[in-house]
Amino acid sequence: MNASPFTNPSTGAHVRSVRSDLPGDLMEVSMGPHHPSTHGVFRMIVTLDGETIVRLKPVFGYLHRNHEKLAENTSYLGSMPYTDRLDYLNSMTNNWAYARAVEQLAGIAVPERAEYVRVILAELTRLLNHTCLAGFLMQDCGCSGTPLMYAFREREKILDLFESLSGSRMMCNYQRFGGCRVDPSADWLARARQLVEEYGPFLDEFEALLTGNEILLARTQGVGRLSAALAINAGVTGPMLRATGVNHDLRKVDGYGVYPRFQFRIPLGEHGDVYDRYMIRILEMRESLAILRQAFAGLPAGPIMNPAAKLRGFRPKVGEAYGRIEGPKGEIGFHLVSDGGPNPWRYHVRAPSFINLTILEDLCLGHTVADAVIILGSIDIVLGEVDR
Amino acid sequence: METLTQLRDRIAALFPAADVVLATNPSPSAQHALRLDATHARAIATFLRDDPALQLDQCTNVTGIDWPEKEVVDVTRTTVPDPAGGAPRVVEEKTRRIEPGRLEVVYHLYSIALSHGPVVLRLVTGNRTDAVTLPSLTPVWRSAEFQEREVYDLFGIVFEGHPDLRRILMWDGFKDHPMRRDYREPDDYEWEPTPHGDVLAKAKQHYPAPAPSAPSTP
Amino acid sequence: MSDPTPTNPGITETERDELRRHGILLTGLEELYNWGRSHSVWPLNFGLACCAIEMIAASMAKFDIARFGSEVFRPSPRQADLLIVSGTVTKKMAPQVVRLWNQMPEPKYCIAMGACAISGGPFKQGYNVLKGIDRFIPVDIYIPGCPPRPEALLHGLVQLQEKIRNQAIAGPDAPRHLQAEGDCNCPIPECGAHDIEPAQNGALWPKPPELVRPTKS
Amino acid sequence: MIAAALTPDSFLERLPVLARDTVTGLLPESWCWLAGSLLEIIAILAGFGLLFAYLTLAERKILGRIQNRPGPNRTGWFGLLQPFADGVKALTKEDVVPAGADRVLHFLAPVVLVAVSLLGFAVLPFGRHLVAVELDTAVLYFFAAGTATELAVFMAGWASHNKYSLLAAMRALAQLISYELPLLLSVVPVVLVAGTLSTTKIVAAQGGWSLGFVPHWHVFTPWGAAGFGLFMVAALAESNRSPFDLPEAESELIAGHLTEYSGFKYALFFMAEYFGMCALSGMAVTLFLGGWGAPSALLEWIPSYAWFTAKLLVLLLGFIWIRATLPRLRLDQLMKFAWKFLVPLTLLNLANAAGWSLTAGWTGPLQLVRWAVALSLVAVPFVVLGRTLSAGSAPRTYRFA
Repeated sequence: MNASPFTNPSTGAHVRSVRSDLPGDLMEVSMGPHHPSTHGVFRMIVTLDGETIVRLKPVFGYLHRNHEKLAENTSYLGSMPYTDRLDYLNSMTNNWAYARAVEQLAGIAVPERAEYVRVILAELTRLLNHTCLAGFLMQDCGCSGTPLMYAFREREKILDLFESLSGSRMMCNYQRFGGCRVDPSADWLARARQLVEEYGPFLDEFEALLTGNEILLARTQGVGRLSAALAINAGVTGPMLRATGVNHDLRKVDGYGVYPRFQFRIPLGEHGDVYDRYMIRILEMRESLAILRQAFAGLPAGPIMNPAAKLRGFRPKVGEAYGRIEGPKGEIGFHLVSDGGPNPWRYHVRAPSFINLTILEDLCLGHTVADAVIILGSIDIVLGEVDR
Repeated sequence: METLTQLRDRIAALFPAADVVLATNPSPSAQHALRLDATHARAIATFLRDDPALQLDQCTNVTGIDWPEKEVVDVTRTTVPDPAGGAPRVVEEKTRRIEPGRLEVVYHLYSIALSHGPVVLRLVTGNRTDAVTLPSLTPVWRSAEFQEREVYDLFGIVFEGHPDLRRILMWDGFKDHPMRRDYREPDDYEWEPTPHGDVLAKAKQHYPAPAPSAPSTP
Repeated sequence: MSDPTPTNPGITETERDELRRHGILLTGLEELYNWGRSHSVWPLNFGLACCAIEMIAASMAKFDIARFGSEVFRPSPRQADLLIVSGTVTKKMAPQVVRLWNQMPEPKYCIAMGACAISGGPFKQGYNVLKGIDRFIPVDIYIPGCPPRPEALLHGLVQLQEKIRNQAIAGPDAPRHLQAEGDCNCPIPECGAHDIEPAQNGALWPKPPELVRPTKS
Repeated sequence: MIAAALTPDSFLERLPVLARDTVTGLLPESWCWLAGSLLEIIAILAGFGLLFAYLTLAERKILGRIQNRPGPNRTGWFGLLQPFADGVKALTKEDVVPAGADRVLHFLAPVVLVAVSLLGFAVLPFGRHLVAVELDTAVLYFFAAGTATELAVFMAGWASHNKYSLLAAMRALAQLISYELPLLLSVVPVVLVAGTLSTTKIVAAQGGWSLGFVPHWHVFTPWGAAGFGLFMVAALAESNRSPFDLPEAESELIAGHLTEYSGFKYALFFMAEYFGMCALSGMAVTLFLGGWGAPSALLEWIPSYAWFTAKLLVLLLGFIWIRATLPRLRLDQLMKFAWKFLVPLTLLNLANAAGWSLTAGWTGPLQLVRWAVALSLVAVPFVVLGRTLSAGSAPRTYRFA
């Protein structure tokens, strides 16, 4: 590439020349922060041999909006709306993870009805997230929007439910320490039940459109293989870990909330490639539907908030807690350190997408640019959570 | 799983030179921690990962915590018998001391193989200015790679043995460590008409107090 | 007192409307130009944060921005007309946003979508958060909300179309790119040791005067 | 009277020719040829220009319908003025040339692309009397002209001084080399059977009906159907349409070779893509679908150019439909598909066509044998090669814990 136009940038063009320390005819391409397939403002500096990736360095921080610093300057309750904006597709599970961490820190009990409602909302969120992910992944594969449109059609239905419950489509700010903010009405529950009944046929339609597609199989199978050992060591969690065959789901392992009362299965992959990650999510959605049906059936009456829980002027005792739940993207955890004051002394988010990105380079090496895009898509990142 | 005290004793037996302290957590979560010294931290971490009874194969979470220098008041209560023969008096003696500032890294370990956890590890730096080097646990758990970079970026803790210790969230030319408690953010904050709490405090810092002769606006 | 800007002596607005009702279209260059560019506003396929999801939702089946001819989300700034700043602009990202703006060819428009893009929003107190993208690039439409609903974005788009339609292409109110000494490029800030430098584009965002705090007397 | 007006050579049929002759008749004899050619050029430019405008709208509308949404409907009645708004916008948009770009090539690339993709229309018989240039080697000319389009894409990619564009240019060249071969080879059987390279003669060879309602179109023979399918797949790749739109691959290379093009230059690229699509579809109609011929003798009274247009639109709809449905291939898979699947199939199809024309005289039960052999020569390689190509990838079953 010595005669390429990039070796002699005599003008002020923004194209950087081929780096001198790269051997042979390598080209360095900066994908992002503005790129259609980096799911926001993520950036990868990719070194290419032809179209094969020989080095890939992710660059973070383009959406680093100081979530933790802000949380340390505001009250415990004041951070709840900020958690909505971490992984802005799944505000309900973020809320729950944070509420759970605070409940562990201060030892607050949660009424049974609230635990059921949390499960219902978390599983709806999982449906929402996995549906959107499947749509975005197909978009990355080069579909002209059709699967994404179908996915968002379903997303809107779930968002309508969230909106009628919490008042906001995306930023629900619904969970509280020791319960939930409002009690879902019987009408709401009936609508949610109907949505769950209609979701199965939608999944069938979606799968009929995509799962057996020859091009999709060729594009995703064998691409971005991840071994179980590396996945565990690199802290990979969620569907991505289960796609490698590791049976690890916090809903079973920790058995938090009322999850031990429900019958559901954990789908496991064996190749750990993009197709497995896609299929594990599709199968998980079907299991979520099963959980939702059981949760609707078993929802008890009772208070939605623990009356002893204090929200305003809440000052937990000195100590710390790490609370985690199984979010749609993996283990989402909050590490809180209290010094006895009204604000947390330290507030840290264990963001699943951020840590799942650790092995991005390992997955992409030897693949082409086109593969890197779908590998990134299959990891399922949301930049609000990666950069916080 | 064995209790943390048993684990501490086992580590102390295996690494006699190591200084392992059990840091208790008074909150209801009761997630107690082991405070390791920097020199043996990586060896102990490797042991924790490979020991067949523990198999802490997943390092889930890595956090930094900043503890700036602070004044603590120790209250010692002594019971002084009343010379007059009455009930003994309790005398409170207050001593002030300066607790030196330090930076702390917290690792949360879990075992996927055996489904137990968390075991919390803590590493503490000497101070907040020059002795901020700690051993990196990235060679033991790959998951610490980005998280230690983040701690380095935001707190300024230097991890020795980290394969690629660069800033991760802030840009490369940035000089400060913004998650430290004494970080002063840039002055680009304009006054808002409805100040409350912190906003008001900042406005007071940024804009001069009205001169005595200036007519006050309603 | 005569009107300093004489109206077109040929035909009045009411006469034109009357003719239009009878099926006769009278149009001038200005109207054609504004009609064309207002009905073909192609946004840049550029998402920053939470609002980007709502921007995507606006282009999806339920809301369908395509009805207004704007579903052509171009990934390259060279073909885009509209920069929707959809989300928090961090200081690390600000130079890239300004660069994207500069890379877009004129006529171009900017929508600041959401509280963060307008002023920093809930993250305003963050050390790495830009307090409003209008410190660096000229914004045509502000859409409040956190995040704004897709309907709000559509409303913003319709407002933008109206703004374009009513723009005179000559005179002092002419769009930026049609003015003789108009400079369409904004200086790109750089990431410095403690902050981005400069902290604002002085031509667009004059540093507010030193305010005197009102006191309770 | 009515019957006379509706014969194959009716007034309606000859209307375009008559219009041309009326105009040229006003001019001196020596100017006739020049004026006639000019008129044809104008007609093609205007016709396909308008078709381009409404194809973009149709694509947006049809994509919208497939995706459960209305599509553009606010500009004019039912959004019918949308393409013109886009046109006005594109014409008046600032033209940006990157600082490091090769200015001459950057300008030339879209111009060359449009010019070259227009050349193909010259030899397409749009109707019984409607062909701009009567060439004996029309098919050869068509593909020679078409090859140059990828060269223009390469020019654009190189001149843009952008890494994404360069990658797109490399992809475009690889695609050109891979797909030119199956495209040409899928045409050779037609030439072989028809015995001519002239497009008008190929259309004429497909005239007539069996049993009065089965037209003698090539697509109704085993080799013709296979050839048509292969040709359309290769045509998708040649016109850089999904799922072979690798040079433009939006999700990977921003906009590929178009990344640095703005305003009208970008519109020219867009136009060229649609022209290429139209030209290749027109060629497919000519070669396999009987050109301007009516599908039944009873429908012959409808002018031939209407039939051509109808068939063309059906094929274009296919292009749009495929775009709305399929994901994109990867570059190596694209080439594997071309070399390991399309090329062998086209070669076998050539042999098949040769056998078909050798056994033209067989009648009676032999006719059945002829059909059986030809069909198996199409189906068996298709299944075998397809199985080999997709070996190792199949839907999986999963275990649960």
